[in-house]
Amino acid sequence: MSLLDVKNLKIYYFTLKGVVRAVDDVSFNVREGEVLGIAGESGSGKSTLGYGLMRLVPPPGRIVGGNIVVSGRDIVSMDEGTLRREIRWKVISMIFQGALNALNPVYTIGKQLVEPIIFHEDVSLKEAYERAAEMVKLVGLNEDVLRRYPHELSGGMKQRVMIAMALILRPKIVIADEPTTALDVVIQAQIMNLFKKIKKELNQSIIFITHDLSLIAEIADNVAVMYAGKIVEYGNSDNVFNTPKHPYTQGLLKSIPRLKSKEKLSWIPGTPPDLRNPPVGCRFHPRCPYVMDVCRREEPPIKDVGGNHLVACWLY
Amino acid sequence: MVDKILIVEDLRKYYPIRRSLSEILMFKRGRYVRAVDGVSFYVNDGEVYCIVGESGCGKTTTGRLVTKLIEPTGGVIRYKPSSALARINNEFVVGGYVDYRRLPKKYVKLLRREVQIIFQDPYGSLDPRQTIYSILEEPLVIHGIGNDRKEREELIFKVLEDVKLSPPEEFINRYPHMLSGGQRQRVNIARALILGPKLVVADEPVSMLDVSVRAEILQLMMDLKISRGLTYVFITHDLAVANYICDRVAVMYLGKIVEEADMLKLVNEPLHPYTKALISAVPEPNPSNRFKIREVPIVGEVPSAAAVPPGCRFHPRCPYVMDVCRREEPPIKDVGGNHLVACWLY
Amino acid sequence: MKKLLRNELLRIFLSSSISKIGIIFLAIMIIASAYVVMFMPLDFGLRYWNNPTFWADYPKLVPPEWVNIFLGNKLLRHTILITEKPTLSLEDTKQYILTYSHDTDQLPQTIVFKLNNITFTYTPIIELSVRRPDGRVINLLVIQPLTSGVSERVDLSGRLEVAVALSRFLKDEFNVSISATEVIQRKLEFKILMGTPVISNGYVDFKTLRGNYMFNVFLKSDDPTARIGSVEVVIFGWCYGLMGTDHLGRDLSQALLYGFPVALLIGVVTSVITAVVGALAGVVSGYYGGIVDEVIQRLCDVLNNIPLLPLLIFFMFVIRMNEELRRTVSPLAVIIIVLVVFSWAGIAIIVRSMVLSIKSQQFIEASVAVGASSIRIMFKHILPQVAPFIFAQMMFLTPSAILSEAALSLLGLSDPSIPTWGQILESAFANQAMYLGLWWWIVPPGLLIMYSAITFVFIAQGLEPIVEPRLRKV
Amino acid sequence: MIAVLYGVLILTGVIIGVTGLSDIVLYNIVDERLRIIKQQLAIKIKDPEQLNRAVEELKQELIRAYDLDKPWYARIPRIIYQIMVLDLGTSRSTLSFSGSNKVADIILERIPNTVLMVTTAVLISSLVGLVVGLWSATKVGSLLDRFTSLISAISYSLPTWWFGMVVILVFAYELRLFPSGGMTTPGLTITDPITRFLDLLWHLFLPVLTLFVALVGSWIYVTRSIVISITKEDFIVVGRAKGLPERVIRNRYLLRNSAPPILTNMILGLAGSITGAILTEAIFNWPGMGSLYYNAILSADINMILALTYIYTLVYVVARFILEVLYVVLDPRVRY
Repeated sequence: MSLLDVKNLKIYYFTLKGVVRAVDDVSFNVREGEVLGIAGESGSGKSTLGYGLMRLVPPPGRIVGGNIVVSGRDIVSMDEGTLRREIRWKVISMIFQGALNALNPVYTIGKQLVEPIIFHEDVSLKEAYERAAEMVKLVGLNEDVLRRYPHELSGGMKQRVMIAMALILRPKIVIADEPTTALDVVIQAQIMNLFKKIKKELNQSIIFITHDLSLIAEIADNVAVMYAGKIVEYGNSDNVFNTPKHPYTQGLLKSIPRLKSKEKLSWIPGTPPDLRNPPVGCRFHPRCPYVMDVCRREEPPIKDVGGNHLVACWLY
Repeated sequence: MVDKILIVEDLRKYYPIRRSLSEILMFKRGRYVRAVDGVSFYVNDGEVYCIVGESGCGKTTTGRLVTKLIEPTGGVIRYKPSSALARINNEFVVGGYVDYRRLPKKYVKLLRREVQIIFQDPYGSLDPRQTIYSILEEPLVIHGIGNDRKEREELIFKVLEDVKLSPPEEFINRYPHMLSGGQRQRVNIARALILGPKLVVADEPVSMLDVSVRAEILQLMMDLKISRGLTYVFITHDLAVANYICDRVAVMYLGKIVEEADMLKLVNEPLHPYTKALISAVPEPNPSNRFKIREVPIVGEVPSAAAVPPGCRFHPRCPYVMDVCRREEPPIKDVGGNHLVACWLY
Repeated sequence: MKKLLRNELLRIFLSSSISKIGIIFLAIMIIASAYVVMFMPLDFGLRYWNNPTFWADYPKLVPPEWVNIFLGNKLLRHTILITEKPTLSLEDTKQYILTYSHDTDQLPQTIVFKLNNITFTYTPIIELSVRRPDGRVINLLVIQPLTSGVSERVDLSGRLEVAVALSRFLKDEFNVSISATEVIQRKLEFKILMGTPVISNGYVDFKTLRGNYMFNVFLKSDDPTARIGSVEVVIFGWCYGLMGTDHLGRDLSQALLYGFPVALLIGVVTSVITAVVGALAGVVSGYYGGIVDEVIQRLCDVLNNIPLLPLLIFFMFVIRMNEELRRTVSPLAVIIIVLVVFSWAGIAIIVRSMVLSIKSQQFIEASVAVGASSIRIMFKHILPQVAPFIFAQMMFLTPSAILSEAALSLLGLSDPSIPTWGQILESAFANQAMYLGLWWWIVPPGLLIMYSAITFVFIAQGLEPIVEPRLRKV
Repeated sequence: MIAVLYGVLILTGVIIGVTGLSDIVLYNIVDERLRIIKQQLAIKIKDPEQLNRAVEELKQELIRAYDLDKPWYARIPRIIYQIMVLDLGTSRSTLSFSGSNKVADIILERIPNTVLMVTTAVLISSLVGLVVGLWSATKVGSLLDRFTSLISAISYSLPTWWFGMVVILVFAYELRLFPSGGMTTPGLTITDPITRFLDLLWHLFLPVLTLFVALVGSWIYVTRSIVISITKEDFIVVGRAKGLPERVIRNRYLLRNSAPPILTNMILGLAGSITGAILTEAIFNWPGMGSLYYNAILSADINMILALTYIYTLVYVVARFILEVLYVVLDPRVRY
């Protein structure tokens, strides 16, 4: 049974210079205990999608269509109060990219960890602190960080705190938006290990958003590849990584430098489109090596090529 | 035997930390951030020498020192000039090398024509208020290259073609914010190359770019290296990127080189525990990885360069730490085949 | 292309209505100032404003004429009747008749006869009389000018001969006796002259007589050369002009208008100099760092920790105390200099911090790497980045300069030879206008100070999205 | 901070010296002392010529004692010393309420009055500014927000003292609701403290209203921009994502993080208002330092002007000092 069902989600930014279709008609779902990786380069709309799932798209952005159904309830049409009380952090929580600034600088870590418990559950402060201590230990930190201020922690520790905070209410789904981008490679590996541990031990559903396909391969069961506001390929990790179908996914995978091989790298020529007026037809067609006439005219529908492997491309 | 184009010996750069009033009153000694703390290496003519390390290890400072953007606290940098500099044959060109310390200020400009730098940030490295044309014209104007606008325009067009921003007419009048990240990085490269340098320091030139254009820029740099006979000092935090472009690689940790070897050798037979950790931490696009935990043998995080641990500076995180590591700093040692390592294990 | 970028900023600037209003306000200020520069004498202050005789024929302390719109024409208008040629010219008498129609119950403050440039060979006799609407004639007084070429100014109020004539008129025509001294003491001149007595409960009251009054001047002489250059009768009303008058009868509208270029000058000159000094100091301090930075920053600290107003007062006072300085330096210049000296530090501190962050950006380093000189980097790369901020600061400095000058004026420490809005308020305050309800003396100058200040505040607010891109509407 | 204080002092000393003011002041002191001595001597020495000679001798002695025979820069240390020990000379024009003509006595007596008026106004206006600024910062671009920025623009451009005159015109002259000036009703002899207090409040109303209107705009503006800059911080989004009620976001996230810069402004505002209220005090004839300053200027009372300029500067510098201390308390990031 799927925990999260996103259907035809559209998130547009209404700027003075025109409408930016940051997320345009995106559908996917996440099952219990599953990790969905959302991959995309800068400007593909992946972060907007992450904020959209919490209904926290910053203005002038707005969800203009579609549904986000979490355990049977659509949060797009939900009123703000219910959403706040019953969904946010309780059912969906989020780990933010800029862990450096995501913590309130004037309160101790403990206070901030306890805060959601106090506001969402009827628990005594002592019990809340006990739970916070437990969670802090789970993410590999010493209990005494509870008494410290954010500026006293290193980047890696702050990210662990953020993860602990996201898990503190044991939500059904955690969205992790580029959780390791600002970190060094050794710390990144440690954090990735932590994610694996959480996934395994807590059977936690995670939506892992990143530009780095290698990281997605490290953790995700399913992958959605986004390009210019749309999901162009979606399927099981093994399928997507081993037999990529969409020319964009193929190009992307071939462009990743690897440590253990000296195979020649390739790249995708051209630049991503301006989402204020995306190209007609398939949005990838100006950069596609297999471009056909139909690609310039019509948008390809998303199609199952077997084994729940979906591709939006006229080649299939 | 290839010539060494750059020789660096015991290079040090310390930044004083501003003491607070109470510290001054308590007569505490001034402290320093030891950004680069005794680094020695050389670069062969025509090779790509990589410096790899995590943030704060001093790799960027080393790059700045080599380009003479900042002055070292101590140590020697010697560069083998090719043209104009070599012709001024007096006390500061000794044995065919220019010693940075002895180079008079008025000749620094000549050095700039030969040693250039490509910056990391494709957004911050171009003046947002200048067109591509004026950005590329600036070096020419400063060095008095080209007699008139037409001549300079030809040079600018040529370099834009070289970095594959064509047709150039389409780009010269644009502002940086009208270009994509990859295009900006090409402008960045073009600016470094327009003066015809021999040695180019590339400071993380692809780390802020999208994956799909990274390879393209790397390839461009390799092509330019051949067509223009360049030597690169390539600074990166990403071993996988280094793997594609480097001939020799040095791993830096807290201001020191801990290991240096040919690229292939370093990846396949890393010796220093830190290098091993770095290599094991690199993620790979292999979905079967999701079922296993990556063994990263080291713990904790890099300490601040203002409080370098005594002895081997890596010892607090090292899984093989011994007593000697806590006491004494390991010397850098050749273990054979130009493979240098600074560790008491060897 | 460069134009495009500029247009972009202009578009952002003009996208807010507040900046549009600011621009319109500024345009009005500039037009008013241009009018003054072109059509008013530049030495207006010395030649007219501070010269009481120039304002002798203006009513004192009266509100503007337009208040009649709200009061239903209750207030008597100030009227000047004038003639140059005699109406009737007989052999031995030249008669000048000036007709005045009085249609309110209010009596004038006073009536003044002005006989300008009386020329003669033998001394003539000049008789002044009034013919009232009811046909009664009052012979007011007789003058014999002493020398040829003099002008006579006869104020009917408080003049004994007139009082005597009025007292007699009252006795003769209405059989009411009020002595001449009492007429003067009780200021009954115009009640008698322009009214009919009504007696009720033993008290004498007067009812104003409406209709045409004829003011007659008879020049009696058989000397054919005797003549009066011009005859004027000034009926001092109870309202005047667009903005009313002050205690000296000065037409406030003129000084208010004259204040526009002065305010603009003080504001703009101060802010431009301050911005230039502050920007240069900030850029140099931030770019070079080291000892230069340390010195400039410590100086800024000191200057920034000194409250402006007391020091301004102090300095102006020093100038006033020192005879030599007072003669050589214009107080206005001192105000500007002191404002500059104590305001540049604020700009320098912020510009410095901006320069520090710009300096750390890679494109500056890139310029160094290609061999650019410090001067080139400062002027070509750094200054253009901080320019919009400096401009916005200039806009904020302008009103504070205008307000500071006004404050000093109130303390009487400004330049008296150049009338400003602040000085109008100073004389209003000194003459206790607010306790006397003389609102037209207080409200307009203050509103204009506020107007000129708010013009620049609006422009500064409109500039905010350009300076602080985070506030920009996307 | 201490260095700044010294800097200000030295600067004042130099200004006083170079403009010749110190000569005037010191000669005043010398003349004053000579007058007293002459009176005393006149009792003993009857011969006028001898008396004059004695006085002249004394005068030379005093001139030497006050270093008046030396150039001004030699005297700066002395001037600074005098200022530091509050040996500020005597006033020509004013007496203290208790009859002293010592400048220090007069000023010390007036300080509480100024502080009473200014702190009341600053407290009220900062409170209102805080609430309105916070409110409009959470609704950027709304009608209310635009209205408040208009209000703050007007308030910024308003000459305070002029507004005081208008307020007197309206409330004291037209409506006759409040007294036009002063601090107490003259001739009020009732010693009942409640009546006295109400009388004080009645007199306080107009000046405080004036200062309030002049100050509140910048309060709104400053609060608004501080809060807006904090609204853009990541941790606010995190707070929202955590599903915390808006009230909690506002109080614990926005307000708490805005507190240090807002407090900075509050203290500086207080110091600034004390100096800025000079003209307001003059307009309302409030017996504080401001009207003292005004009268001193009108009567060219040099000692008084010097002393008051110094005191005003001191207030400002001390406020800055307090601020640095307070900042450490409020912001955990600056605690080392």
